[in-house]
Amino acid sequence: MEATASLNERTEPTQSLVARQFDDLEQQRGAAELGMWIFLATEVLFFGGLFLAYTVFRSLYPRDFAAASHHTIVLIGGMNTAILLFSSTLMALAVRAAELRNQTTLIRLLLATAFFGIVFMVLKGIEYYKDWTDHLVPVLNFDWHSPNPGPAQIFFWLYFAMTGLHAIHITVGIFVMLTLALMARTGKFTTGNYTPIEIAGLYWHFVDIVWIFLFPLLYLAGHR
Amino acid sequence: MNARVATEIDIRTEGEFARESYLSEHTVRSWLLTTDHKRIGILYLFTILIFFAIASVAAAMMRIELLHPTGGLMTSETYNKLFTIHGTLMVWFFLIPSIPAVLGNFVLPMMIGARDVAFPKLNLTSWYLFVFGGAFATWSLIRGGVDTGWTFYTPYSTTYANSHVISMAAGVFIAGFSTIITGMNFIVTTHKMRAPGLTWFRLPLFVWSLYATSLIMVLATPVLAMTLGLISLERIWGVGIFDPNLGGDPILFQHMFWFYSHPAVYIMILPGMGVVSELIPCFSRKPIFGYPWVGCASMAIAILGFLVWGHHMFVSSQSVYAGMIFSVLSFLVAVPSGVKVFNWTATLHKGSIHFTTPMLYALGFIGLFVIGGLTGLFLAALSVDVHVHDTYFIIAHFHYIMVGGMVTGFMGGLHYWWPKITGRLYPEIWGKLAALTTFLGFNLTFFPLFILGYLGQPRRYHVYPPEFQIFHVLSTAGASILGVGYVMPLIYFIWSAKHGRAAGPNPWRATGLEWQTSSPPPKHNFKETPVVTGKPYDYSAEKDVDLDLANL
Amino acid sequence: MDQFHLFPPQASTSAQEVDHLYFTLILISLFFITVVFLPILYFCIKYRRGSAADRSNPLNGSNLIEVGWTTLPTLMGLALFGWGAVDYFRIERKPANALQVQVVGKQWMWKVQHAEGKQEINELHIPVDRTIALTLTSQDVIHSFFVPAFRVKQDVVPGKYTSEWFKPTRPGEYHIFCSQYCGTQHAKMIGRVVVMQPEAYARWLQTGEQTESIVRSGERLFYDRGCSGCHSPNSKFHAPLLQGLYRKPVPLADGTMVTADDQYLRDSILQPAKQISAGYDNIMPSFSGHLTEEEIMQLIAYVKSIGREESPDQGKP
Amino acid sequence: METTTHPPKTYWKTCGALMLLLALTWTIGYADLGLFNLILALVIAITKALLVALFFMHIKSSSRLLRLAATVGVIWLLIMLSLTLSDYFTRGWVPLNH
Ligand code: HEA
Ligand code: HEA
Ligand code: HEC
Ligand code: CUA
Ligand SMILES: [Cu+2]
Repeated sequence: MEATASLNERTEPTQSLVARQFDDLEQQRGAAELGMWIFLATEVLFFGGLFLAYTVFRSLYPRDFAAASHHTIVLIGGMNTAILLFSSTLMALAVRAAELRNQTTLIRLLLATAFFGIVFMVLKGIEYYKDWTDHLVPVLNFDWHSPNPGPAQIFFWLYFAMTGLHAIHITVGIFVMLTLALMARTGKFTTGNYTPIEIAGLYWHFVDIVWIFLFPLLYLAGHR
Repeated sequence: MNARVATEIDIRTEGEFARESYLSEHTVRSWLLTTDHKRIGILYLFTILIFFAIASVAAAMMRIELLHPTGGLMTSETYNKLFTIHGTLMVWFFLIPSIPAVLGNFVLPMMIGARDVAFPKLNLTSWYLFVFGGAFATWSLIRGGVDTGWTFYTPYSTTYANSHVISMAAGVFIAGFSTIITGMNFIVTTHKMRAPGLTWFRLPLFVWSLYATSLIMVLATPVLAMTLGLISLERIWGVGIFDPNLGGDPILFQHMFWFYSHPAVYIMILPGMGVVSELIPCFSRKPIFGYPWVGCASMAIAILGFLVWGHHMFVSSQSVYAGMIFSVLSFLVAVPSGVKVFNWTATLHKGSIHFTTPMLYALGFIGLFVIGGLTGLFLAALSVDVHVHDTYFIIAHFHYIMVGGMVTGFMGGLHYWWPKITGRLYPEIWGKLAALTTFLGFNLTFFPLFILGYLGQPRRYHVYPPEFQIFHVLSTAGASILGVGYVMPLIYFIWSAKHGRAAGPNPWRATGLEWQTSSPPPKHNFKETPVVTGKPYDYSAEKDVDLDLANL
Repeated sequence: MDQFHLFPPQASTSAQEVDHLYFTLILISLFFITVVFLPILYFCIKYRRGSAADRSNPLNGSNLIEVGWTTLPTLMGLALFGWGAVDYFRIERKPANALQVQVVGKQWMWKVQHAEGKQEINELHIPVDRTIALTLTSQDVIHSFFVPAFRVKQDVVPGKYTSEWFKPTRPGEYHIFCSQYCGTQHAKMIGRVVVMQPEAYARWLQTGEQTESIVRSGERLFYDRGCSGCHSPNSKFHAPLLQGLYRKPVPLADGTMVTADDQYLRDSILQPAKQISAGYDNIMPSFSGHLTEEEIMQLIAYVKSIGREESPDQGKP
Repeated sequence: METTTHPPKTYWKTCGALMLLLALTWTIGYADLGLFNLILALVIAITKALLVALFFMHIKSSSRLLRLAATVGVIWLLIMLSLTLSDYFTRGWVPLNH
């Protein structure tokens, strides 16, 4: 049996960054990247269940959905879209900073990304509070002036489920960014192995994309 | 793969390989914190066997209850809980992880010449998630069980059932993530970690089938997770998306459930097909016939399998036209399965066939899978399905595939790789006896159910009109033989792990890379990363080898 | 133990159709079983280890063969699909002139009402050689109305109307099963169909208490529940007249058109806001929860019955 | 090693385009265009998502494998949506049997 002695051939300085099952950093990075993209594909289908329900019910009850959507706060939804798009830009720059081994910029950008995530959550919180006082929360205090509130309640249930699931993702993202920022202080990501930053970036952009669809579907369905 | 095998590897003495194999460490800690894919495979093996045992006992109790038309052994609640437990545990806690998570975890990295899977820590996490999910499922059993059937149809499951639906749904939900992680790991491992020279069309077919399976795991399971999540929230809050009284739609649930569950049935057969594709060439001492066709058939099944879920809903009030789309696609998905079967058959031509235990299981697989698959065509044919939907015909169809096919494939694979896993041989004669017993017991258990189903016996009935009794009695008789057939390997496997004869690195003189290292394999699989220079299943040099069966 | 059967009785027109396809499928299965199992058996014997068979020049693949055994099953599959689909289409389409029977499923019984008003539980008496159309709904979970002797089955879904038809060809008694799992007593949600000669059926209709016809009950409800307060020519509310409505296209307020079928009528009563007729306001109250499934069916039968009369023009904008 | 460094200008341009599209979709949301409201909203959303994927997530410069992985989830979502809707949209079509 011929053999490449790759196991014993690790002479690069980056050696310690490579996990035992990989041959080199490149293989490791490729694996992590592919793994993340596959994870994102599962995420698409996870959210997909809700998007399917939304599509079906919107096609069954177009009028109720438009009427219900009218009660969402477009201003907050729109601002939040802008915020996420902006934070995504910062995140992309953070990956670049890591790649250029620029530690200070990296930390700053990670913190900024997290900050905008937090702003998003605060605005979302305000909106949820308004929804509560407007009696729009299904089951708990839903009060809809129509003889047949079911479809509107379904709209709001989907609204809360979709934005809620999205908010959970944002929260996770914020913690990831903060942790990465902390870890970046040791210089961990600026020695050539910036894979974790890149992976986290993919995640953050994905969460952004989900919101890009939620905004028109939930907020703009009824404002004419 | 290149043909130089066994003989070139230094066959160590027992004491020597015992010292440095992956099994050398014995502490509990070394098992619970392991990131070695081989050990994780073994952890999975033990876990799924526990669930198989529980679910089998449930099956045995159902079969005994069904001996008499008026039942009498148990209340209807109990029976309903039994088939639910049986179905959920068998599907999610036994069959789905069976070949992928046990055998796949164990051999996939070795087959491609890797030191481990791409994400070993995630791999361990996946096992913990599985155990955690299993704990929820068990908890729901302890608290009294669930009575919705494994399909959780709404609005029964959301509004009317008074059993522990949420904890069961949570269990399946969590176990689902363990499946997703396994799938992710396999896909990345296969893409990124193949040994030098191991191109896609040199991969063993088991790897192809696991790759196709993983695709389904990754793309279908999240939808199940969402669906079960919605069911649980519906039960808690009753918002009504599946409740027609509140404007919801129970049929939507069925779409979501089957979008996952039909592809999932291919999670429950593709790995078995993969195993058979290893066994048939090995014991015919011949390359597999039509290698690229068999490999691509796996992918075709995985992809087409996503397009047919509505065939479970032909009488659900789904649109007639949608029914037709799903029906025609169901016929098409059967074609690649046929291609596989024909290629296996052709492989035997001019082979030198050894009737070892794994080979018996492989042949059993083909026979039973073909019957199960062909009866699937009855169900895909719209007008016939109207009659047989939700009858014992369905029960017979899927047991033929899942038990006759996949479980048989699992047993075949387990016997085939057992020498690799433990370094020891099981008693061949007992192996053959068990294979024959399961085959006979199986047919007696499930063949009568086809007739019963066409007669109109609905499923999930614990009492039934007396004219159906004869078939139920036959089936129960078969089940007791089948049960014996499953208990036998359990006994001799345990025995052989300690007392079996040492197997040596390659008792079957097989060509796969996993056979080119010692048995049991060392911790990092290979002393040196192997290089692949040729096609798989190249038995040309080993054609006339006579595996000394008496000694095996 | 009763007689030993391998096939259920054939007691309806579609039973024959289904059985024909079934037997064909069995034949096709036998064909494939032969072409797979016989070679396996033959090879296993001929090429067993150590046998003296000729093993020179084995074939390891051939695209021609592969294409062949891919095409053949594809074509057979498409043919089988076509056959099944044609029959299915016939089974699923509601016949126009049939004896109407209303069936409501609930945990765990079948409630049946004939057009003449006669009601029964877990039994269905019908005349032979007449086309029978069932309108089915459930008041709780999903059930499924299954008569093996007729080879028909239809899920009975809460919140919607499904239909099932058959034309019995042989007098006798046959099983009704609920084949969709519906909870604890699912296995006991069974009954029987009694297929009778027409005269016997007519006599059976006369037995027991005299009942008013389903349409008559519906008419009474129409007045008792206040429908007529709005839906009548001299009402002070602006509401559509329902004469001639059934099976007609209805223009909706959002510009679309729907056909006024059973499901539409049902939704109009229970969820009036879902589809508003063009030119009217959404003032009709929802009767959801105020009417039983049987009463809704009766009301609809009434609205359908007035469909045939000439509809006066007043009331329509 | 494959590198992903892109000039910051690309990112800022993408960001600008995204903001413009946001403004556009927001405005259109208030106009009554009938069915086109939905169609335009989706077209814009898809464009935005593409921009993020192509530039921020570097799909534009990625290997074929990653592009495939990125699209496969979406394709499968479309399968789920379209086949399910094939049921909902054709339900009332069956004519009477005469
Ligand atoms: C491992 C599991 C598994 C597998 C692989 C399959 C494979 C198939 N299944 Fe099955 N099925 C189940 C598990 C499985 N099924 C389960 C669990 C249920 C019930 C769920 C429930 O309700 O609880 C079910 C139910 C089910 C239904 C719904 C029935 C109903 O509820 O009314 C249908 C309908 O079309 C169906 C069809 C098929 C088809 C066409 C295949 C095909 O893939 C089979 C393909 C194989 C062959 C056809 C044999 C080999 C081919 C040849 C020899 C060539 C000749 C071929 C042609 C002429 C085309 N199955
Ligand atoms: C996925 C894998 C799987 C496996 C391996 C099995 C294995 C078996 N299954 Fe099951 N089965 C399902 C999946 C599976 N099943 C599913 C998904 C359903 C649908 C559930 C639902 O409707 O929701 C189902 C439903 C189902 C039913 C229909 C219940 C109903 O609708 O009323 C029956 C009835 O006979 C049955 C029987 C069996 C038997 C006899 C075995 C045998 O293979 C088991 C063999 C093992 C033993 C028999 C036990 C060990 C032996 C002993 C303890 C010795 C003593 C035994 C006796 C005296 C009998 N199964
Ligand atoms: C308060 C007045 C009112 C009462 C009471 C009322 N309806 Fe209506 N109904 C209306 C109006 C107004 C419309 C048209 C707007 C709409 O489609 O909702 C209508 C529409 C309908 C339609 C659809 C007709 C079409 O042309 O599309 C049906 C069917 C119907 N009603 C049946 C009933 C029945 C049955 C009852 C009694 C159980 C009833 N209505 C009670 C006012 C009423
Ligand atoms: Cu009603 Cu089962
Ligand atoms: Cu299926």
